[in-house]
This record gives sequence, C-alpha cells and structure tokens, in this order.
Amino acid sequence: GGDEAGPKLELTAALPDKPADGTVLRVGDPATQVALETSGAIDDLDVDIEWANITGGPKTLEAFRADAIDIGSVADIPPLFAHWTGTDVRIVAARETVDPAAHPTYELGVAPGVDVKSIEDLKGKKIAYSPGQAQGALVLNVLREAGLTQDDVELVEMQSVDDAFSVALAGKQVDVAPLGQTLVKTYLAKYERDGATTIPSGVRDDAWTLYAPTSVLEDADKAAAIKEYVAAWAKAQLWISDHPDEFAKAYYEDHEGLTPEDATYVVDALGKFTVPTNWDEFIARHQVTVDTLVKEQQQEPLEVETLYDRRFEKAIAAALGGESS
Amino acid sequence: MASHAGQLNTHPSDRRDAAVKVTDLHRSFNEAGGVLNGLDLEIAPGEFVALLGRSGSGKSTLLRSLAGLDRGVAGTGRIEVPEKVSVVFQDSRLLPWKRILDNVVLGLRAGDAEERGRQALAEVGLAGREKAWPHELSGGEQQRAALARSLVRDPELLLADEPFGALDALTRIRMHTLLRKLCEVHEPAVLLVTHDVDEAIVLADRVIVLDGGVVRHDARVEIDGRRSQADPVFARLRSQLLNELGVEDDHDSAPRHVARAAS
Amino acid sequence: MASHAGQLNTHPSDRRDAAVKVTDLHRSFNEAGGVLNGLDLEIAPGEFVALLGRSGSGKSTLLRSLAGLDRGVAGTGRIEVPEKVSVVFQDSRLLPWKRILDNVVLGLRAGDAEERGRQALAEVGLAGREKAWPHELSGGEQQRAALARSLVRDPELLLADEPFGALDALTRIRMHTLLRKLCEVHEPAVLLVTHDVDEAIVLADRVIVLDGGVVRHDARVEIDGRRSQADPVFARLRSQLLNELGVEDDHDSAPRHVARAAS
Amino acid sequence: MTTLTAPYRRAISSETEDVRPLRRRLGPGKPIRFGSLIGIAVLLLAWIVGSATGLLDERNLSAPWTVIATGETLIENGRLQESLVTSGIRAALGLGLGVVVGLVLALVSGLSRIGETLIDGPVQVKRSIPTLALIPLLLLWFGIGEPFKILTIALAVFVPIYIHTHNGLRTIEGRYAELAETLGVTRGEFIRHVVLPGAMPGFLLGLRFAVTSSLLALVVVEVINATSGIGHMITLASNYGQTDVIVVGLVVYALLGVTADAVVRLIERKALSWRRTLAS
Amino acid sequence: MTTLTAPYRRAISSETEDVRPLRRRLGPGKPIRFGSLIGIAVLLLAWIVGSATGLLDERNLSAPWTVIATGETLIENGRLQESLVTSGIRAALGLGLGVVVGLVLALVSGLSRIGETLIDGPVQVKRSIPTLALIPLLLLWFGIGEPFKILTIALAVFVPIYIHTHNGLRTIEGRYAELAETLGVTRGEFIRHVVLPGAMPGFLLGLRFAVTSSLLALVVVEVINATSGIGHMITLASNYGQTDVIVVGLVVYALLGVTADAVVRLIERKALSWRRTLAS
Ligand SMILES: Nc1ncnc2c1ncn2[C@@H]1O[C@H](COP(=O)(O)OP(=O)(O)OP(=O)(O)O)[C@@H](O)[C@H]1O
Ligand SMILES: Nc1ncnc2c1ncn2[C@@H]1O[C@H](COP(=O)(O)OP(=O)(O)OP(=O)(O)O)[C@@H](O)[C@H]1O
Ligand SMILES: [Mg+2]
Ligand SMILES: [Mg+2]
Repeated sequence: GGDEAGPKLELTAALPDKPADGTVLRVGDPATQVALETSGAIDDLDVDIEWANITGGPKTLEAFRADAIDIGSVADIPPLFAHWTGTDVRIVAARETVDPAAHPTYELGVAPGVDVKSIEDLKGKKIAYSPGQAQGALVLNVLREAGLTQDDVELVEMQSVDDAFSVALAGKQVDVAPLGQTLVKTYLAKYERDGATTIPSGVRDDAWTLYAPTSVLEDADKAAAIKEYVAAWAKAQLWISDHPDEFAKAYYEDHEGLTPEDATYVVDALGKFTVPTNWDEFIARHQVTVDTLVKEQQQEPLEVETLYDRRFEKAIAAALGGESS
Repeated sequence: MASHAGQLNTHPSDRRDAAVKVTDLHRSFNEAGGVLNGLDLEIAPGEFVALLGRSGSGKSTLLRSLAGLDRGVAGTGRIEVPEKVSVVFQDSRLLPWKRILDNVVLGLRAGDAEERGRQALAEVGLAGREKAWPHELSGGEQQRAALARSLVRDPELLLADEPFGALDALTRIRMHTLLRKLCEVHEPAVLLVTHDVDEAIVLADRVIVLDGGVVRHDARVEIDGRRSQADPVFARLRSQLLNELGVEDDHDSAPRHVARAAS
Repeated sequence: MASHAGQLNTHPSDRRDAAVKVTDLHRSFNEAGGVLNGLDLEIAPGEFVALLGRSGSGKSTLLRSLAGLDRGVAGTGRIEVPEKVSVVFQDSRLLPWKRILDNVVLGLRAGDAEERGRQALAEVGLAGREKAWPHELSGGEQQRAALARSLVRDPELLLADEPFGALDALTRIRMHTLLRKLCEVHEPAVLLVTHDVDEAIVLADRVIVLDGGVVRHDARVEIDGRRSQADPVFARLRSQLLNELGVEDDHDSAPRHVARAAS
Repeated sequence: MTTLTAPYRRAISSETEDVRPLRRRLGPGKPIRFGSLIGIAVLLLAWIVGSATGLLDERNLSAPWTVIATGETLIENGRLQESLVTSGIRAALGLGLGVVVGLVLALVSGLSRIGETLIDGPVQVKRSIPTLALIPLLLLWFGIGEPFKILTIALAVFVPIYIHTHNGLRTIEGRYAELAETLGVTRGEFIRHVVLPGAMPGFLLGLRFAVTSSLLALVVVEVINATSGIGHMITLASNYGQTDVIVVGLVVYALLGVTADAVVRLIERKALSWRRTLAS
Repeated sequence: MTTLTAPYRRAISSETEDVRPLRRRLGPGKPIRFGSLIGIAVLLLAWIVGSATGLLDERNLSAPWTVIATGETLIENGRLQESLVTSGIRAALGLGLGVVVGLVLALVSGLSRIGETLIDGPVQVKRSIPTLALIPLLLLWFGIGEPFKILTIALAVFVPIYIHTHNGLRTIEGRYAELAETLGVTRGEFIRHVVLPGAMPGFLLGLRFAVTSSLLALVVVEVINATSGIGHMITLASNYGQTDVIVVGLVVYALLGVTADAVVRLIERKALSWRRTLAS
C-alpha cells in the first residue's frame, strides 16, 4: 500500500522540485527499469523507486485500484478506459516512434490463403476484435482509415490473450488479426510457407504513455517524485533508441527470455523512439482515436486533453533541453 | 467413561438400589409397530443378567437404548444407568485403521494403559497379535479383541451383545471363566445377550427372555457352586427357558429322513 | 456360477467320485507359520460335512481356498471343486446399497428370480422385509438374509461359514430344517462351519475337526432317523468331538465361586 | 448411584416421559435446516456493512446496491439473460459430455489394470497442465466455434469425474467383490450392482467439482469468439475495468455454484440414503 | 464331475503343485508395477512419432527434440532452475498454508453443525468464483508482493482440502462414532483416533487435487509482478509466441504434477495399508 501521504497538491499547482525524504515511487515500467539499470542512469536518480514487473492496461489499472503502484506504462488506450470506468488518471509522459510508418507496433496478420493486400481488401473479411484492448481500437482505426464500417466486415470478438490471435489466424478461424511485432515474427516464421502474410495497418499506433492516478498526483511528494521519474524516463527512451543492441540484450534477451535473433528483430522493428516536448500533435491524434471509440463503441464523449497533465510536458522539456525535437 | 455433559442427578437414596432402572420403555423404528413396548427392567449393582430372545425381538435395540446410542429412534420411557458403561457390540466393531492393541486401549487413560491392553489381549488368547490389523484376525479373534477392549476398562455396567457367538466350545469356556473372574473383582452390573441357553444359565444370576417388546420371563438362577447340565435344577431351568423360546428341550427334534442319511 | 474362464478338465471317470477333493493343501499368511499344513479332504457329491475347530484354526481360510477367494495367499496344494459354488460368509456380507430382496436375487438369472427371492426370504422368516436396507435388520436377520441368498441359487457345493451363529434356538432349528429340506431336493455337497457340536451332529453326515492345519478328526455320523441328544450314539459322538476340541462333555465345568452367586 | 439422566426429548404427552442416558455426542449432530444459507447470509451482511461503512472500497468491490442497480440494467437490456442462456447451454453440454467421458474412462481404468496403465498416466498429465496453456492446441484442433468451447469445458469437467470415480471404485471394499465373484455375476452385473453403487459416493463428490469446473471453464473459453455468456461478460468488463459488471458476474457465479452444489448434495442424500455415516 | 481346475500358480518346486479353483476375477487384479508410467510413455511415444512424421505440426506443438534443446538452453542460462526454485518455494508455502487452513476449517465444519453453518456456505461461494476475478481484491488486500502470491495459492489449495476432508469426515461410518462414545474418549482423542484416520482417505484425495492446484495457481499469480517462476516463464513465452518455451514449461508442469501425484499416492498406499479394497 501507499505509505503515509505527503502534503496535498492541487492538480493545477506548480510541481514541487523535491520530494520529501523517504518518498518511494512505485513504478510499473520494467523496460525503463532495465534501460536505466543498463545505462547506469539509475544511479543519478534522486528518488527511491520500488519497481513492479507490471505492464499493460488491465494489470496496471488493477494495480492502481489496489493502490499497489503509483505510475504505469501503457499505450494510449488504457488511460481512456480507466477514465471511462471511473478511475481518475492523468497521462504524465508521451513517446512516439521516429518513423512510425516504417516501425509500426502492430501489423495486420493475414491468414494463409486469404487474399488481403491492403486495408481496402478488408471488406467482408473476418477480423479478430478485442473491444477492451489496444488491438481493438487499432481495428476500429484501421476500418476508419479504410473507409469501412463495422457492418462491412465480420468482427470476431476474442481477447488477445497471449498468442490467441496468431493461433486463430493459423487455424483460419479469422482472416485478419492485428499482431504485435513479436508475434509477427513468430507468425511469419511459422506460417509464411503456408501463405501467411502481414500487411501494414496504415494507422499510427506508436503512442506510448506513462499515466498515474489523480490521487497520486495530488500527493505533493509523489508528484515531485514523478517529475523526477519522467525526466529520467525520457532520457532512458532516448538511450534505448541510441543503444538498440544493449537494450535488446538487456531487456528482450535477459529479462524477457527471447533468443538473441528475436530480440534484435523486435528492437529493429520497433525503431527509434522520440519523446515530444510539445504534446499538441500527440493529443490531437489521440482525440481522433477517442472519437472513433466514442462512435464505434458508444463510449461517453471525451475531451482527451483533460486527461493530460501538461505540467509534466514542461518538466520533460526542461529535462531534455535540446536533446530532442 | 461417559463424560458429565448433562445434568448430573445424584440420588444418594438410590445408591446400591439399582444399577439399571428402565421404566415403561417404548421404541419403534416405524409406524408399523414397536420393537420395545413398555419394557420394565431393573438390574442390581453387581448383578449378572442374561438376555434371551428371538432373533429380531429387540435385544440389541434394548442394549443400544441403555448405552444411549439410540438418539434417533422414536420412543418414550425412563432409563437410568450408571456413568461408566462399556459395550460389546454385536459386530466386533474394531477400528479398521488401528492395530489390535491400539483398538483395545483406545480412550484408556490409565498410565499403564498399554500394559493393561497387552494383558487383556493375552487373557482372551491373543497374545502376540497386538500388532495385527483387525482384518487379519479370524471372526472369533475379532470378537475376543472386542471383548478385551470392553473388559480392560472396568465398567460399572457391561452391555454385551452376543460376545461369544463366534467362539468354539473351548474358547468360549475360557472366556466364561475370564468374564466371571473379572466380574468377581470389579462387580459390574452385566446385561449379556446370548442365544445359548446353557451359557445363560451357567453365567448369569438371572435370565430374562425378551418377547413382544417386554420382559416375558424373568428367572433367577438358584444353583450354587458348580453349574452342570447334569444338575436337575439346571435341566429344569433350561427346559423352561427353551420352552419360553418356543423349543422343546432337545437341541434338534425335527424328523430326519432316512433316505437322506443313507445317501 | 463360476464361469468357464480356465481350462475345463472333464474327468468322466471322476463322476460321482468326489465333489470336493483337496490334496496336500498349504496356506500361510506370513513366514511365522502355516494356517493349513498339508490338509487333505474329500467330500462326496451330496455329502453334508460339518467342520469344527478352534477359533483361529483356519476354518475360514479353508473355505476361502475352496471358494477360490485366496488368490493373494501363499501356499500350495491341489483343490478340485464343482463349478457352482455358493458361499455364506462369516460376516453376512450384504451389499449395503441394495435392499434385502435385491441382495438375495443378485446375479440370479432365472426368469422368476424375484419370486424365488421372495420365497427364500419367507422361508428364512423375513417375509415382508424385502424392501428393508441391510442396516435395518438385526444381526440374526442379516445372517438369515445371507443364507437365503445362498440357498436360492441351487449350488453344487455350499460353503457355509457359521451361518447360524447369531440365531436363537428356535430360529436355528427352523433354519436346520430348511437347510436339510433343500439338501434333500438339490443334493449339494455341503461344508458347514459351526461351533455348535450338537448342531454338527444333528445336521451332518460327517463331522471333521480342523486342528494344526490338518483334518485331525473325521467322524461319520451313524445315526439313522431322529437324531436326539438323548441317543447314546449321539452322546458318545458329542463327547468325543468335544474332547477333540479340548472340552470335557459338559457345557461348563469351571468351578463357580459361591461368593459370587450369592452377591 | 450416580445416574446421568438429562432429558433428551421432552414428554410427548403429559403422561409419557422420555428420559434417556445422555452421552456426549461426538458426531456433528442433527443438520441445521438451511444451515449453509446462514453462512452465505453472514457473508452478504459483511459485504453490505463493509460497503456502507466504506471499509470496502467501491472501486474494488462494488456495493451491493450498485450491483443490484447494474444487474437491473443488464436485465433490462437483456444482456444478463442472454448471457445466462448461452453460458448455461455451453456449460450443460460440456458437463454432460465430460461426465460421460470421465465415467467411462474411470470404469475402464478402474476395472482393468491394462486400462489403468494406458489411461491413468495421461489423465494425470492432463490435469497438471493449465487449461489456458492448452487453448492454442484446442483452437487448432477444434476451431473457435461452439465445439471448441464445449470440448474445452468437457476437458475441464472430465478430470474430477474421472479421478473421483476411479478413486471411489478402487476403494470399494474388497469383500464385496469377493461376494460378487461367489455369486457368479457377469461383469456387466458386477459393474451395475457393485461397482457403480459402490463408487457412487466418489462420483457424486466428483460431480460437485465438475459442476463448478464447468462454470469456471466458461471464463476461459468465452474469451475466444464469444459475443455473449457470463464468462465473456466478466472478461470484457475486466478489460474495461467495470467493477460493477464484474461483481454482477461473480454474484451470478456464486448463485449458480451454490445452487448447483446444493442440488448435487441433495441427490447425494437421496441416492446414498443407505449409508449410515457420521453425518446422518 | 466337471471341475474347473486351471493352474493358478505354477509349482514352486517340482514336488509341490499349486492348483486352485479359478474364478473369474471381477476386481482389477494385481497392480502393474510402474503401470502409470507406461501410459505416459505411450503419450510420449505418440508425441515423438507425431512430430517425426509431421502429423503434429512443429509450429503448434514443438517436437520433443526441440523442447529438449530449448530446455538445455534454459538450463544453461539458468532461467529454468531459477524459475523452478522460485515457483517451488511459492507453491510449497502456499500449499502448506492452504492445507493447514483447509484441514482446520474442515474439522471445525465437519464436527459441529454451527461451524458448518458459518464455514460451508462461504467456501462454496469461494469455489464458485473464478480465482482470476478475485485477483483485484486480493491485490488490494495483500499488495503485489510475495504474500499476495502465497495467499492466492493457499486460497486455491484450501478448497479441495476442505471439501474432501469434510466429505471424508462426514462419511466415516456412524458406528465408529458410536463406538467412540461408548469408550468415553475425549473430543481430542475422538478427532485423533477416529476422525483423522477415518477422514484420511478423503484428505489424501484432496491433497492430490491440492498439489496440482498449487502448481496451476502459479500461472495465475506469476502474471502479476513476478520476474521468475515457471508460471511467469510460460506467460511471458506465450506473450511472445515462443511455442518451444511454453512446451518446456508444460513438460515441467507435467513432470511436477505426475511426480507429486505419485508421491501422494505412495503416501496413500502406506498410510491406508489397513484398507482392504478392490485395489489391494
Ligand atoms: N435401524 C432400523 N430400522 C428399522 N428397523 C430396525 C432397525 N434396527 C432394528 N430394526 C428392527 O427392529 C427389530 C429388533 O432389532 P434388534 O436388532 O433389536 O433385534 P435383536 O433382538 O438384537 O435380534 P438378533 O438376535 O437377530 O440380533 C428387528 O425386527 C429389526 O429388523
Ligand atoms: N489376512 C490375514 N493376514 C494374516 N493372518 C490372517 C489373515 N486371515 C486370517 N489370518 C490368521 O489365520 C488364522 C486362521 O484364520 P481363520 O479365519 O481361517 O480362522 P477360523 O478357523 O475361521 O477362526 P474363527 O472360528 O475365529 O472364525 C488366524 O490365526 C488368523 O489370525
Ligand atoms: Mg442383535
Ligand atoms: Mg472363521
């Protein structure tokens, strides 16, 4: 649980510079942890951090609600669902990929023998669709880009647990399913010879965020700690971009147990990261996604800007100085 | 020993009056009819009563009532029994998961329980079988182990349901002697069910016959000293009891076909 | 009936020679010593043999050998028995999950099985109890149900292990009569274990005594017609058998303390 | 004389008395009617009080009234009923199939050593492996349609049925098998009259587990290609973090589970009325 | 005379013969030594042959040799041992705790109707609810550290222990309780000498389920904030679609499960040697 709370801080008040001694920030962000440890930057960090090996939307949200972590690392969808289901959160950091078109997070896997060359060909196809997950939002975004509606395709509702999507493709249970980069590699390795392919989704899916419950940000000490953390986090993302081999080894190989080849592949596929010091575009793109979800999933309309705590935008900018765009 | 779970009525005036006092006892298992129908019975302290009766006449039912084991059975009546009651069940009822000696000393809280258990087993002729499992004993051996278990705990009232049914003549006589010896030392009241009229007369101070759910016949055995079948008193009592049980005094009186004997 | 699972040796020459033929039978449960030590026994077809013996002398062990139920027991010897063997176990062994009638007709493949079951139950005095559960019967009633189950299937060999142990005198006589009647009709070979010497003499063509793991004594009962205890031949045989069992011919001969009888 | 004569049952009429020796009862005594409902009521009360006093955070465990309100909404828009029907059919089919398979395997393996040799090991292997990890293989073999779901449920169900029936069967007292041998019954009769009734207590205990297994398996199978069903409802809600819907789902589970268990135990009491146990 | 005299056991020496009446055996007969290993060997053989002939697609179920190679790699870089140790400690602690809790609850609920009233209902509710759905509450109460993991395993374990022991206890033959009452044993002695040995078969069957439950629960708890462990290894591998690693994990599970089961069954045979059942 959270230790004794620090002084209360308005969400609009300026961020304090230093947390009180003994403030511990509980972070669910293993990739950054590894990056900081490998680069040695962790020694420069001024706050006490308690790392939790937790990532992904549902798990971080669960951990927030259980007051088990203070800040989590997810794509741009989980904060929306957190908001829509009544957990007040704020996005405190944002990351993009340098060349998103060449380094998509997801590609569309196409089942062996199914003729889909571009997203326009999706009409009439069976598409794996996981409503609550990032992959689900991606499918809706893709349909929007392709000028299709849900009625033009057959959405097969299933959760993207583990490799369920690639298995469903291999078994020709669905024609198309979004696959993360790690699964793309194994999927093609296994089924390319049967005629399996992947196509680019054509939509940006590179948004990555750090988010925290509002209650954490209202704690002056925690907020100060997060300010320090996001700065270190930003530098770590850039370090990752600059040291792909070291990161591949440290994180994907040693921490996640991939083979060296797979690790290299994943890092290459994900490309270089950039940490924007101005969030305007990032928020605008996020709003498009939100609007799609509002339209297609009948969610409550949302001005996504309100989910961003832009005090940290400045903190990140200050930390990075001239290092990033 | 039965623990003092309930209200403890001590009647100093009753003392030595009766060990067992049963008044107007009714028990029935179903609407069809009662098994015990207003039975009255009194057993003096130290008195040895043998209980005879047809198969299904309610002997075990009565014993279970006296032992307080028939909570679920419908009926009325008043039963007074001493605190320390020991029961030898009609089935030997050894715990199958305990070796013989452990079965015998179960619940025995004396310091020398083990030693007494061994001795009791030796007395019933099972020395050396202490470590056997119940299923490794013959029928008669099981019965003797159950007897040893009962005797080792010096009850005030011993309820024994055909404790010698599966024993051969010699072993049976040995058990009689043993039981009698223990009775002389500890003077418990005894209610012993048996089908053997001779056994009843040899062992008991009083023989009662259960029939129709009541004590139909109640005969004091007035033979002093050695009780022999040859004794005319013995023979008369025997004949009388057998009659009561519906048999004329001969172990077998049905005509036997000559044809069969010759085959 | 035991099925023809094995090699079927038909010896036409043996016919009517012997129903049971046991040669040099050894059985032991542990290294300590054998229970049966080279036992030889022959029973003619239709012959009624009563088996006496001390408790623990191996009577049940012998019966189980004959019934082919001792697969796990170490031993040697040759046993020949007829195909249709029926066993009355020392415990009544009713299936607790079947009502009495279902227990009796279990495995009976005659068309009128149910009817015959009912009749058998009536014959052992259990008419009207067809639908009772085994645990609702008294000890003697269970024993009679088990007897009915055995008799209803017309065996060539009946192995009965103390089938009357829990019966009162009258019921016992009735069962004797019933058993004898059935034997006359179907002429099975019978090996009946009993502890009651009188019963053995009354019922059997031959009485054998098991001791030390062999047949120690083998006496033909040469009494024609009604067998009465009063008959001197009966009395002599009785005395002789009791002697063989280690008892002098009196049901009880231990001295009885006067002090106790007076208490 | 010291007598121990506490009234056990009061006199039926004024004339008759019923005084029995009172022995300390060592068994559990008479069943309390609807006893197990009392425990559930206590649980419910704790929930209500906890929610009302704020001891239970509404975000982690919705309050009962929230759950009722959400439940009403779900019933109004028909999702709950639809889910119940879909899941009910799936669970029932899976349960039926699993019970039959488990029973047959248990009989074969219980009655012949060769059968046991071939069946028992693989079943132990199966039950050591998380069902979730088997899903990819099952998907490949059975597709993502209803057959996959029903077979997966059956796979979850057959294990407790098999183990319990096999165990129940193997622990039938040997003397009853001896008896059957001397009665010369056929193998079929032996199974019908001795093995099945003798293994019945084990089977019924297995059934209690099987029923809950079939319900729990719904959560696993309805993750894939399901558009309705209680498991689907819960999974979806937990992805969205809709605590109130999850709790509605859990309440439904609890209701189904407790009811099914009570039904099996009722069957148990009826079917095993011949037993004289500590409980009776 | 028609005799049925097939040799049952051959003569030990040339002089002694052993001819016994041959009766059709209705029980399962003598156990085959290491019988259950044969079934597993057959399974293994099917896997090998299937993989070699290509009937089993390497992409869905890695071939045994691939699995061995992967296993070697995992052992070389120490991941497998580390996972085994971490998971082993977790499972053992959870199992121990769960067994104790389950046993105590079963005794209280089995021997007193009031205890049953309060305990039995909630346990049935607990076991009807998917553990996955309980995770949020457990996280809230116990945090995300080791205590959470061990307690969650214990929660999964105590259910079969409770149910089986309770059932075993309640089905002890009533006549043994009667006997104990007439022997005037104390409640403690009754529990020690009658209840526990009488419920032992039930308890041991429950233990067989509890052991696998503790292993399976690893997959659930090691999803959350774990950095090593067999469950974590499998989850991670399936995130990345590493079929071979998954299968290594499953093989480890199968090995652990089958071994643990065999151990419990050995204990069963030793502890219950007094029984004369169809199996003996
Ligand atoms: N639990 C029961 N339910 C129904 N009837 C029962 C039950 N127990 C006993 N009876 C019946 O009550 C009668 C008396 O039974 P009880 O056991 O007392 O006889 P018994 O005199 O001991 O006979 P036996 O000499 O054969 O042991 C019998 O007819 C029996 O069938
Ligand atoms: N399974 C067994 N294991 C070890 N010893 C046994 C086993 N069965 C019987 N015995 C022993 O073998 C001996 C003979 O037993 P058996 O049952 O044949 O006696 P019995 O003559 O029938 O005695 P009873 O008249 O008491 O029934 C006994 O001493 C008994 O303890
Ligand atoms: Mg009786
Ligand atoms: Mg015997």
